[in-house]
Amino acid sequence: MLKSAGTTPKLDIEKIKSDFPILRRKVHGKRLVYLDNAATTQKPKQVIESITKYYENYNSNIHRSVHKLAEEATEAFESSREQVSRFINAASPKEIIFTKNATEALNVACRCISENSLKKGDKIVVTEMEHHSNFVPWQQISKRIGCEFDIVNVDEEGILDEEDFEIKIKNAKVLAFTHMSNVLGTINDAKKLTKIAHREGAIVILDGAQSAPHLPIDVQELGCDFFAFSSHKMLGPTGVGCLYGREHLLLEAPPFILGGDMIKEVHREETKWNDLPWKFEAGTSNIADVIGFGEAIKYLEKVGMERIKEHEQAISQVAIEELSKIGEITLYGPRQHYNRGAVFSFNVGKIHPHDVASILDSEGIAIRSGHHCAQVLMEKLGVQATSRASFYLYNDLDDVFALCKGIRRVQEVLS
Amino acid sequence: MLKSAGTTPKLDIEKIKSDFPILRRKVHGKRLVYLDNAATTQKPKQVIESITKYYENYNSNIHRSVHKLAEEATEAFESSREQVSRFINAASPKEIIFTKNATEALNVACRCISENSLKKGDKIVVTEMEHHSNFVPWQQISKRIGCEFDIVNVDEEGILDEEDFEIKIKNAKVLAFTHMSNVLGTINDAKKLTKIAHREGAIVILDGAQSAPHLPIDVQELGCDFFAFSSHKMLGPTGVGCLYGREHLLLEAPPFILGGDMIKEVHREETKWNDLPWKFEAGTSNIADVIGFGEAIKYLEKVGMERIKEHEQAISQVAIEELSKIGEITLYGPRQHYNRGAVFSFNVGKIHPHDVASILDSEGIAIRSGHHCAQVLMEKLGVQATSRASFYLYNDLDDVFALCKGIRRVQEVLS
Amino acid sequence: MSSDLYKEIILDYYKNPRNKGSLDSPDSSARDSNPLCGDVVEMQLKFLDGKVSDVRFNGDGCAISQASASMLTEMIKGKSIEEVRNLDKNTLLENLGSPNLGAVRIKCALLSLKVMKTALYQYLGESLATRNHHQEEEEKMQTE
Amino acid sequence: MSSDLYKEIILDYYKNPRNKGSLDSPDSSARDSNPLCGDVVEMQLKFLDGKVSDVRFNGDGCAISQASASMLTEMIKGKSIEEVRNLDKNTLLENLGSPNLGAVRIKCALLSLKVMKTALYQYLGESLATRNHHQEEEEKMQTE
Ligand SMILES: Cc1ncc(COP(=O)(O)O)c(C=O)c1O
Ligand SMILES: Cc1ncc(COP(=O)(O)O)c(C=O)c1O
Repeated sequence: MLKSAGTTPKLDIEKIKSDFPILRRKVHGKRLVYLDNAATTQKPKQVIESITKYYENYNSNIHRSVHKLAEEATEAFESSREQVSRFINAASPKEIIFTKNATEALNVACRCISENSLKKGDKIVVTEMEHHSNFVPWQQISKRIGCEFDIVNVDEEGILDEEDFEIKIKNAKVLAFTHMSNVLGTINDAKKLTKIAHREGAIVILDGAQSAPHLPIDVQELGCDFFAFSSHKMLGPTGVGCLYGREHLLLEAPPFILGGDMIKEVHREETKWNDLPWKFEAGTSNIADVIGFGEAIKYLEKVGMERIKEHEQAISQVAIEELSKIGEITLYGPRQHYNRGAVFSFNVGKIHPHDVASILDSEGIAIRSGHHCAQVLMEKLGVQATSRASFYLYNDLDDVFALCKGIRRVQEVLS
Repeated sequence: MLKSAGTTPKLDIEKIKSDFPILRRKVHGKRLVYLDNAATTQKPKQVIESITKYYENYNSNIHRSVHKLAEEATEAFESSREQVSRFINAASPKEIIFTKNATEALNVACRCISENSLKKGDKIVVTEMEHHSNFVPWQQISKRIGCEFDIVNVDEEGILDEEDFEIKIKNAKVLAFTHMSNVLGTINDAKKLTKIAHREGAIVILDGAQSAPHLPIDVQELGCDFFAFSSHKMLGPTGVGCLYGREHLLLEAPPFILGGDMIKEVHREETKWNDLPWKFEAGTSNIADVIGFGEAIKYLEKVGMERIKEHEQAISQVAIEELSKIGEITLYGPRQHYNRGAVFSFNVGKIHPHDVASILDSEGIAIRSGHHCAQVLMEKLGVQATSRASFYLYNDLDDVFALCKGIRRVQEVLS
Repeated sequence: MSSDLYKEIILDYYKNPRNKGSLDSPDSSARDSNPLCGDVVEMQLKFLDGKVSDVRFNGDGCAISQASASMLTEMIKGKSIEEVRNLDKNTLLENLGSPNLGAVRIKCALLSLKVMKTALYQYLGESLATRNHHQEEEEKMQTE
Repeated sequence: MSSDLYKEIILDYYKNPRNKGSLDSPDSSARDSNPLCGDVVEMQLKFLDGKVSDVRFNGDGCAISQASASMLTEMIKGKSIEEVRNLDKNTLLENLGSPNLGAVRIKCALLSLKVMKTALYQYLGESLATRNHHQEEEEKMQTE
């Protein structure tokens, strides 16, 4: 089937598919072709079972209790943290903070920086391809503090305009950008951009919600100061996100949510915060799902992130070819299959994306339509919405062909 | 077995026990006697299965997609919201905001009030029996804004000092208090206190983390302005909390976390927030666990909250009797079994609570030891820590007897 | 045909919209959008002798929202204000031939109804009533 | 005996603590607490000829933390600074007879070691080393 682009052996897709119970489901009597992975991914049975196993065998609150269940739960919970820490190569598990999703992670990062390091007139830089979760917090804090808020352009092909970046990054205090666009599939050269930003003295926040699921990540190599991502977009359960932050930045920062577990001592008049990472984890954590997230990462590591990346590049190559053959289609994002994610936004003539998605749905094909939480980018592309098909490790070329056939069917029905 | 205190038929404990897979587990070769319910409760198979069913059949991101899976997930998610809304008798599902735990819910409430309604010199009132999650946010916002921060006393028996309350509530702008103490089991007369506070013009935040699992709740009848609680303490999964807030207060308030889904429109310079309740639900929600929480509430409703309350009162009556018979035991909290929760904090002579918990654990009995996130109360009680046994619907008198026998064993080992 | 949602009737109204355009001097008009998918619908109404004497819609969006708007114009033209006021979502959905649109697409179908009612209540000067009605309508849609 | 954690040896040191109390003029002393359970341990050290010539502990807390502190005083008394410096947690845990205390209780057992090392490094004037060491030590405990 798929020819591997590199030298690593290709994925055993049939084996992988068989790990995902939902892929056996029929939708409207058709085989489910799930191409909404940029929104959320499906879960392998290993992850689902780890949650069941937790609730059936050792469900307990963590950290503070000394009984057996609590001990087992605490161990599993903290070993998920180590798993995550290794997965992105953080310097220490202390730098791994569990949140409820990538959005909360980005908000925590924004608070960390804004409370201690930002003042009126400072410059915050983002890009036109940001997800609302990495755009609105910076836009609003800029308003509140009175910062300059600059937005780096993307070009025709959906690639970051480097010249514009070089100009806007000058004297910036904060650079927040996405590692990979959830609309265009564009992968930004995070290491290079971070280096330039650091030269200007900026703190760098990398939105890894779309990259962590699809690329090998090494935060120390990338050099970013914060890195945010979500479990549910990488085979893990909903309800868990993660913020990596450099230890000294997290140490200096005020906590985000206040309450149980994030304190060391509470007195009538004052409170002492807990050590890292718990200072940022107030209240009862999402224990079951953090454990499930650890299991998801184990699964990804077993398959191999390098291989997943190559698999998706191979899919991209064919997808670009095949989609381009369809008449009246407008395809957004980079035209080269290498160094882009397998996320394809498109429009079919004047047909509304919701109609595209609905008719594809009736063929069993799940894609997304809308603004994809990237309205600033939509404005730039000059559209209200797009259709978006996004692939993952359990997709194959048959899914690409099914998509193309489905789009032709849409054209038939609506023209 | 249990004689029911009221007229409603008693619980079928054997049937209930059989719904909780973990109760079949052995700990150190002994039957698990789980008495750490105030920390987190166990989950019935109905809840666990609802999560598995979600991931195996209709896992999808919600609200924005038009495909079949998304539709099913959105429907299930929003119908959980209605379930919760009915459970506490909110005026509308719009007033139900899903958070990650009760702690986040209380922080959101604190933000709602503080950003719009608090200024220097205003008075915030809490009580000595608050959990850190309903204490630290108010303490810190008082410091930040320069509010007066008053703490209502509890008396010898762990009951709120009404005279002190009457004095301190005068001219207060905010009253935040717990419906039921997680240490003492004290149930506060929330309706009465709320009425007095409202007379003074205060906004009332009720911490329902311990009451929602154990008592029938009607927020309109109670009259509070905000009510916070946690799924994991009432048979539901970890990772979900809930904030009820009066619609007009939520409408006026700024959002808490910014990003995807909580916006209506994003432009380069400004952003329009989404309608309630989504304005407060940024990023991908904990879809699976919100659905699981709905299932937990269905389970509780089927058993009946009135019956659960009576069951626990019957346990309390025997527990107070039996525990009091043990030599050298100090029992905290109200001595009457009615109108108190089945939460018992105690100390055994000079034996450290951790030793009590560890030795009980070796007998298969899971209790908690420590300050229970209530250090201000510990200070008042004049102790560093207590042991705490807390009961729920699947516990019975055998568990009370096992606990007492275990405590005697602790005394043997350590004296 | 494979796509259950896209009944012949919807396709017909989508491809050959009736009453699309604008009126010279409408007595009332309203416009709203569906934030989730960007559908836009505008409605213009003219009244005579307690009846809707003329109506036009304009808009941009998915087949369902546009077909629904077009069909709605036909449903109300010539009807008494009382009748139009009592027109409910089920009638519209049944006319569209899609009573079970699902939680998401139903918003597309009902946008035109919401806009038309806004224009109507505006004409009647019942601004408060409109607001309440709106809220109810939205709630119903959301909890569908 | 049913409680595996509470070996005879721990119970013995708990019930009959050795070297509990304080020294007249210690060369160094330190105190720390375990925020999770409120255990408090204080250690006082005296040095002579490159050796720990005397040591006392004081404290309040669970049997394990107090037994561990008492036993530790015996383990280091008369030992060279080098030996004491190299003393690691495994040796202490083995001596306690509880190599598998579990993630939570292990903090109780190791509190005394942390306090003793703090006092030692303080005496040696290695404040930075102490800090680094501390961090490592804490991390090890947490990730146990
Ligand atoms: C690039 C990007 N950033 C942030 C997010 C927000 O992630 P979440 O919804 O899990 O908070 C998403 C996903 O929607 C995304 O694609
Ligand atoms: C009275 C009370 N309030 C608040 C909380 C906080 O709940 P959570 O840990 O779920 O945020 C708890 C539970 O620990 C509690 O007992």
